[in-house]
Amino acid sequence: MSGSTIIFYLLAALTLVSGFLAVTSRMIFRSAIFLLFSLFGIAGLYLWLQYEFIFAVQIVVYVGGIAVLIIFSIFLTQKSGEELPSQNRSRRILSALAALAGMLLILTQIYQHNFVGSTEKPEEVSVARIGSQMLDVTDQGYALPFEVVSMLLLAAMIGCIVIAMRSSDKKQGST
Amino acid sequence: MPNSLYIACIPLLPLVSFALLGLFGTRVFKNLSGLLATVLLVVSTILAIWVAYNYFFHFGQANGIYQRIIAGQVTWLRFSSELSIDMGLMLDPISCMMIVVVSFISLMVHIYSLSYMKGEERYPTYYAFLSLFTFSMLGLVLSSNMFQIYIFWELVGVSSYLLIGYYYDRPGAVKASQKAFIVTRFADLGFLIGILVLSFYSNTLDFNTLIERLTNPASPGLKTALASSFLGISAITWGSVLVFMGGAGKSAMFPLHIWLPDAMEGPTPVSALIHAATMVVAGVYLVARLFPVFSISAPASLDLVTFVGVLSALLAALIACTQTDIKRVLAYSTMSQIGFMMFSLGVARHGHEEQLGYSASMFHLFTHAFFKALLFLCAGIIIHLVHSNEMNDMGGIRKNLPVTHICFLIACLAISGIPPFAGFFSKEEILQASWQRNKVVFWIALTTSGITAFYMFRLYFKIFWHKPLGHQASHADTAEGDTMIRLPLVILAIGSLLTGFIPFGRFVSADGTPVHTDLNLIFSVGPVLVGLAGIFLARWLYLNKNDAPEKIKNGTRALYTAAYHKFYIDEIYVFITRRIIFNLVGKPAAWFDRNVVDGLVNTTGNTTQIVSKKIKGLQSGKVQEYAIYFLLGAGGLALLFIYGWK
Amino acid sequence: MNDYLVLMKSEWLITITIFLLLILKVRGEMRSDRLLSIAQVMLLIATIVGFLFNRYGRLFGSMYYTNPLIGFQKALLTLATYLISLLCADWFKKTQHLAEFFILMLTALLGMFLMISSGNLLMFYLSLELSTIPVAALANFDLEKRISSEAAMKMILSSAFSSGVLLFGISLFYGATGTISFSAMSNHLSGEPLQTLSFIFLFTAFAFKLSVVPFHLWTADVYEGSPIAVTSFLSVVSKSAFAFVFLIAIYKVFYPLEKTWYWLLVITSIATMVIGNLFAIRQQNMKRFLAYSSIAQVGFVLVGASAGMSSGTSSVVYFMLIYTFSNLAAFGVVSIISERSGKENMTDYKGLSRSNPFLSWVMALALFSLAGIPPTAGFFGKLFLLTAGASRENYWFIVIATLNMIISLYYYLRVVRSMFMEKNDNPIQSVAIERSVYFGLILCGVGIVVTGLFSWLYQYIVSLI
Amino acid sequence: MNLTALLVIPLLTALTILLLRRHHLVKWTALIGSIIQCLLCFVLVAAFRKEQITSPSDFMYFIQQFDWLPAWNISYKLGVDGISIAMIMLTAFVVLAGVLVSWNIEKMTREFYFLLILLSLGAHGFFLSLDLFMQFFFLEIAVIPKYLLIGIWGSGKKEYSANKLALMLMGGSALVLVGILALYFSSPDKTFDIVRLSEIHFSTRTQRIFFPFLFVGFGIFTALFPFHTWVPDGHSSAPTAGSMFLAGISMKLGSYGCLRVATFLMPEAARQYSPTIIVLSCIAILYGAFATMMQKDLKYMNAYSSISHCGFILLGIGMLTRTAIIGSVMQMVSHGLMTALFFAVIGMIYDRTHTRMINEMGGLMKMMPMISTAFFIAGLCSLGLPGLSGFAAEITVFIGSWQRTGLFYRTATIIACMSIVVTAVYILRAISQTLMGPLKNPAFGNIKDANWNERLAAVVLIAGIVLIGMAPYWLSELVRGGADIIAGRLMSK
Amino acid sequence: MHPGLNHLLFVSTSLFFIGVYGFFTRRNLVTILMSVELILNSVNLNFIAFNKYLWPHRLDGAFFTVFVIAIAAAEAAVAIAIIINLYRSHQSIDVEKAEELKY
Repeated sequence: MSGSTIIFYLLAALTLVSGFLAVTSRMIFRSAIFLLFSLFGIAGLYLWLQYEFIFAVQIVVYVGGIAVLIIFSIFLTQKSGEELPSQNRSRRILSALAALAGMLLILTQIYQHNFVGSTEKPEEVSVARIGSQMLDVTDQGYALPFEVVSMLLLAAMIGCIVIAMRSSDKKQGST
Repeated sequence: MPNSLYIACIPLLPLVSFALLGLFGTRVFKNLSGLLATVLLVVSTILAIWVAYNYFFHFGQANGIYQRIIAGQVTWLRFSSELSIDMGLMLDPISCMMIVVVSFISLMVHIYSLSYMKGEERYPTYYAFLSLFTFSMLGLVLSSNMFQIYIFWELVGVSSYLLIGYYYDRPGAVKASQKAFIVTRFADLGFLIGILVLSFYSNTLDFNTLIERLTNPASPGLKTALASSFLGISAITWGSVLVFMGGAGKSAMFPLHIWLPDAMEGPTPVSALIHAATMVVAGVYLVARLFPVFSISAPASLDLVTFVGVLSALLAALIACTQTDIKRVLAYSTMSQIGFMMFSLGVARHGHEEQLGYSASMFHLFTHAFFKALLFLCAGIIIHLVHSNEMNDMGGIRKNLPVTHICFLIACLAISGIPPFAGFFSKEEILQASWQRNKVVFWIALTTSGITAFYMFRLYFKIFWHKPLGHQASHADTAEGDTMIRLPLVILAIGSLLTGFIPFGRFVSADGTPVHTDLNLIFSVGPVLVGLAGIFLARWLYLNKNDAPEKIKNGTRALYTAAYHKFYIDEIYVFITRRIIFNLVGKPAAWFDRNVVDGLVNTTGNTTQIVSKKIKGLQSGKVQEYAIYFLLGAGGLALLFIYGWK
Repeated sequence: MNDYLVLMKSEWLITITIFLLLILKVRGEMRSDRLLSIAQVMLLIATIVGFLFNRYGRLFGSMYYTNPLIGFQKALLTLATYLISLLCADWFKKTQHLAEFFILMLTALLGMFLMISSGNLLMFYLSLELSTIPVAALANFDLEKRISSEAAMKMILSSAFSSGVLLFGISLFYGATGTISFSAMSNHLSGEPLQTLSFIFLFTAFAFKLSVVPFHLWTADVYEGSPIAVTSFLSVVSKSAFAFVFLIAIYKVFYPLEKTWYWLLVITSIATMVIGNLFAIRQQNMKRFLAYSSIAQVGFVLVGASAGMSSGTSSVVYFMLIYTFSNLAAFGVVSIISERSGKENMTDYKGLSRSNPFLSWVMALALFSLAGIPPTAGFFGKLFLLTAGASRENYWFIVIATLNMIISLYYYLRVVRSMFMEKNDNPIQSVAIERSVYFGLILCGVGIVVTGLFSWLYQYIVSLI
Repeated sequence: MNLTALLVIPLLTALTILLLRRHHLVKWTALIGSIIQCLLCFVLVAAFRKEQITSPSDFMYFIQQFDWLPAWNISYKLGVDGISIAMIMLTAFVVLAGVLVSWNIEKMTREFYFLLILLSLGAHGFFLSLDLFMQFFFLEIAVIPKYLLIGIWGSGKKEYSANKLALMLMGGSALVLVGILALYFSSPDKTFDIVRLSEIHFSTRTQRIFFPFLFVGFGIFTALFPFHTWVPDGHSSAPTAGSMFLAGISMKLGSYGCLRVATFLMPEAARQYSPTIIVLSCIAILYGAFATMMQKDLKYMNAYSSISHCGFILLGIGMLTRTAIIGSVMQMVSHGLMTALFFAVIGMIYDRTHTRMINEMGGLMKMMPMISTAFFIAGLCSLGLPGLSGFAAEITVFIGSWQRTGLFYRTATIIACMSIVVTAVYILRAISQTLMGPLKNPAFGNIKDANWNERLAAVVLIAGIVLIGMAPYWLSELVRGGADIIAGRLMSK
Repeated sequence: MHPGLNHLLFVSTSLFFIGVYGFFTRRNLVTILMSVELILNSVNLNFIAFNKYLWPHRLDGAFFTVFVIAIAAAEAAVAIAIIINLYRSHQSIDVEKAEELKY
């Protein structure tokens, strides 16, 4: 068993276990931390697969951005230390069964499938290459998606501003 | 041969008067309505007599045989190249005889009504309906086509309905009119199906062709008709019997007679015209019209005719003895007399030797029209005087109504078959014909004619003698009115006296050849004696008030009660209609429709609603459940398509 | 370079509008009705331009492609948005965030444009999100209403879940075929189980957006809670766009899986019609009612879509056009009534024909069109869907569809009945109708009547295919 | 003769009505429009007769065709034969009478007349069109106005009735639609054209499966048992003109469809299903009649009697013989006129007495002889009195039915014949209880007879009834050509 | 055994369903959002794995991942804004408290 194998299993275990804890923990803050670990685990897997750029993006956007956002919102909406109310048992069992069944179905299909990869020469994964492809408009270029995402981020920003920053002069509360 | 236009005018003139009076009667003509109708009818009558005269004496015969002549024909409705309803005018001995009778009696009634109905609110309407009836009846007798006769048959029925219900605000009249129509309609159902049967095998509706095809043993139609049978009876017999059913309904034969007594709710002149002289004999006429088919191809049906005729004659006579409403007595007597005509037809057969019954029947029809119309018109006068139909309210009014009295007596003698009055001759022939063919029929007929004499004179004595005039009318009263009323009486009385001497058999017979009717004096003795016996019995019982009738009544309690209640036939009908048709068919049908059929429709709707309510939980408002359904849906579809859909 | 201008003209116009509004907003103090009219004018221009100069073309290395039909569809979407901007004027004038609203709505519209033009799964996914996330934000624009935020929450969570499933499906496709480009992918499709599985995952995303049972559950809640302009947008524009993409997907990309998608369509279409109808029957809230009715309508769309390329596309596009007019007219009336009287319940509509005959007749017309009653265009729309569906000669399917038409007629008539036949002690007062709303309603009404009777429109669509 | 004119007139009338504001203008427009339409129909008959002489054996006359939706092979195709001309005449008459009868409508007059004329447009279009799609279009056009007419201007439990009617009729047309689509896709060149379709022999299987769709679908319009329950409720709740239209024309749409589409295009299946049709129509005839007997409401009575009478139509179609088909068409016309008259009269009575319950009336003849006469005529026509149209039609059906030999068919015919007695029972009962007898309610003592408009309406319808009744020849000859072709196709294979 | 594609797919699938399970069972909206993030991450892992092991000749998978991450950020931002707004009106971010819209 090589070192790389061990690292893989460790990373996989980290991802899955902390992911599982993230969705089951009764303490919301802990949940968030487990999520962070899980995201780290994923990032680690990217690195293990030698996709350094993706690893970087994962760390920056997820760990640096989303997780912080989540934690921030937890602070906004929750008194820390409070236990989360638990879902009723039948729902939990049903959900677990549904999830397991789904997993079984997909895994069966995946394992039964005979994946045939390409035999062409692998493309090198360098940041420079990714960068130039990102802004290219030719066959391998991703300029359009890039613009789409930027529009989306703009829209999301505007939306967030309107929704979250409700003008303070209005009376708060429900109608 | 006269121009067919003239012949067509005979029925069309009354139609014109109907149209004029119907559309403008109440506005324009008002009291002149009667006059208008009468004048037009006079023309019609003259034409009818003229045509009949010409037919019998000039153009009717070919080689000594009276022919069926089609004087004109228009296609009215075509079904297929063969089958069509053609409105035509057919002249033959019986139709010529009938147009005379109908137009003449109708004219009498028209004249009589001029003053009798004066002052009635719906005077124009009355004449309009009367004209409609006259038109229909004339059309009926002139029909050249099976369906044409059916059409006029129905029209006659409806005009009878309208006239019976003339006093529409009297519940009794309304009921009676309804009953008359429905009962005859029921009979017409048979007639209609009979037409369908006969026309199917003969593939024609034209009388001439139909009779030709259904009597000629070589024709393919007759062969199939004889060969195909239902319930063991050949199709042609079925057809004939069903047609006869129609005739029996209109002619008030047992058991379809129940409408006739009730029909007396109509104005009395109407009863005279429709329910005594003309319409009710349409059934006899119908059988006579199809006589060759009946007798040659379906002799069994003639036996039925005989049976029904005899039974009706006897039953009606018995019932008549017990009734106290004078119009009802007359109605039953009509029924009885038509029974005579019917069985007389029934005992006849096509062919030279045996067709006496046919001529006799027609003869009786002819004479009966006169004296029965006369009786009714007299009854009308009597009723006007007494303001009641009840025999018991009358008595001793011969002084008040001298003319009526004489006329009534003449008519009674005629109907009783006392020579030399008209009834004697025709009834004599009938008895002779039945004697020749069937002794049982003869004996029953003889008895019945005795009973006839009895109840007629019972009527006569109770009205004109019996007891002094009651408080209803004083001696000075006379309701005989003006000449317009008396004139028809006198004319009809003369008719009742003289028509018997017409050598009827010479003109009217089944196959067109003259029938020799020797008046067999020896044979006549019996019937006349029986008639006289009846008269004397009536005189003994009713000339003066005594308690003999009561005794007899008590002595024959059961028979009397049964006869008094018309042998409970009405009750049976009521039972069938109310209990069975209404309660067991109509109500369940209506219920079934509202509850089951409609219920099913509503249930479909309600079920949808209920299901909709039941599944509302699917949309629980919980977004996580939505996601669960989402995943299950996706997974389910995936499973289905991966594993289940090879 | 010219290609980029002409082929993407609709996108450009919308983008320009977005930025114009953004700039105006940032510069401040412009009155909202001025903003609204600017938006309306821009949309009108975009609509008109959208119908012109449509031709074939590919850009960005086949990530973007367009053809006359796609151009036409974009124009229709713009038209629908334009109509919304007219019809919901009452609500727009009340909101403080008009510019933001339009920015988000137009962004979503832009997303839809890109989506129907997308040439690979990445573009498809991105533009799908572009057309969804802003709408989720929009759903919350009735900031004071509890149900508005609930609706937004339900929408964003559901769509996040749905896009998770979609992404999983895409990733499996990618794994199985090695490409995300549509044109390349269809060569690799062989109907292996994994492909079926991933196709079904992909299908759920469409199903979710189109509110196909059982992926429809968010629809009614979101429709009811959102501002009416958003509801209209979701139920008309979004649905129309997704239906169109769906057609492209199944006919052009997943054609090799025809047997799968045909039966998938049959099953889900029946489920959709039945469930949509059964739920619609018992609704009281007009928006919710229209939500279910639009679910049921989607069932019919699927009937048409099951036909296959030519008749399927033409009948669905045609139907969506008619549906746009009809549904927007209905929503327009609901919007006016709800803004002016605050009433959204069907029972409140009793006796409406007395106080507001014009609105009632427009509503009736719209509902008849939705129910497929001639001479309204809905009749033709629905009939062509059914005819197209019947071309497979799978008649029991058509029988079920027609039976569902009857159920749907029942509940549409329910509204008509309360407007015209029932009495009300406390009827809705006569409401004043703004000019733009009036214009919008007339436009819809004319659309409802004319689109069907004049056949050239349908012929035109056919000619585009 | 340009058949489009027959569609343009109602369309123009309807649009004009929509633009007018003043009530009396609306009424007069409607009246003038329907009179023009009526006159146009006479012109059509004249032109048809002339055309028939020059080319006696054509299938359709005055054919007009434009492409409408080439993508689906849908064309605007009009054409007439005797049968459709008869139906068009009927429509024109009934609509004219309906416009006259509704003269006193106060509530939403404009909308009322608009819908009424729209209905007539639908009916005319249905009878004129030779393209199944177009026919279906017009068939459906005629449904919703009925719903609104009943629901808005009706009485009683109108909402329920209107709903039921609309749903059941739409159900019927849904079935029709499936049948039409099946025909379309089974035809080799994918056509909706009736003329083209009639030249095609569909496979036995197709016919067997889809004939019921078409027949039952159209049958629902014609009150085919057991799909008739919309009839009593719908008719009784509708306003007078609505009932007239429903019973007079709308039910004929169905029977015409049964004949022209179902039976004609799928002759083999028609032969196969003939016994079923006959059984159902016999049930309708007798059962309808018996149910009628028990009704207490005049409108219900007439509605049930319509079920019974329409049974004759279906019986005639089911018997498949030429004469029966002629009879069936004649019955369509006759029943249309007669029942319209009946409903008109019932409406007039209701306007005056404010009741439709038979047992609450009595002796009305004294107060309103004119209306009573119309009532009498309608009743007598209903029970098949010779001289009025009902007789000729029923007799033709009977004769035609009798031409089918075999015990089963014979029995069916006899059963159908039996209804003439039952009909007499309930008609006479109604007449006697409402018009005759002593005046029951003194409040009715001072009601007035018919107005000019009512009188005119009655006269129009009575004229039709009497005309056909007196001279049925022209009607039977008018439809003979069309019936010949249909029957020929039924007999051919 | 050296970990290969199947191992990675196992990890991603498991993570996906862990996320799904969380989505189904958590009541707190923020935690539901966290589950969504897990789901998206699992998908990203799929893309990368496929790209690496099967289709290394092009970077489609990697790019997809990048864009998904970006979308996830935007989605999370909007979701959190909505959640905050919901919190304002409901005083809670329990999903079961926001069930007014139903049936």
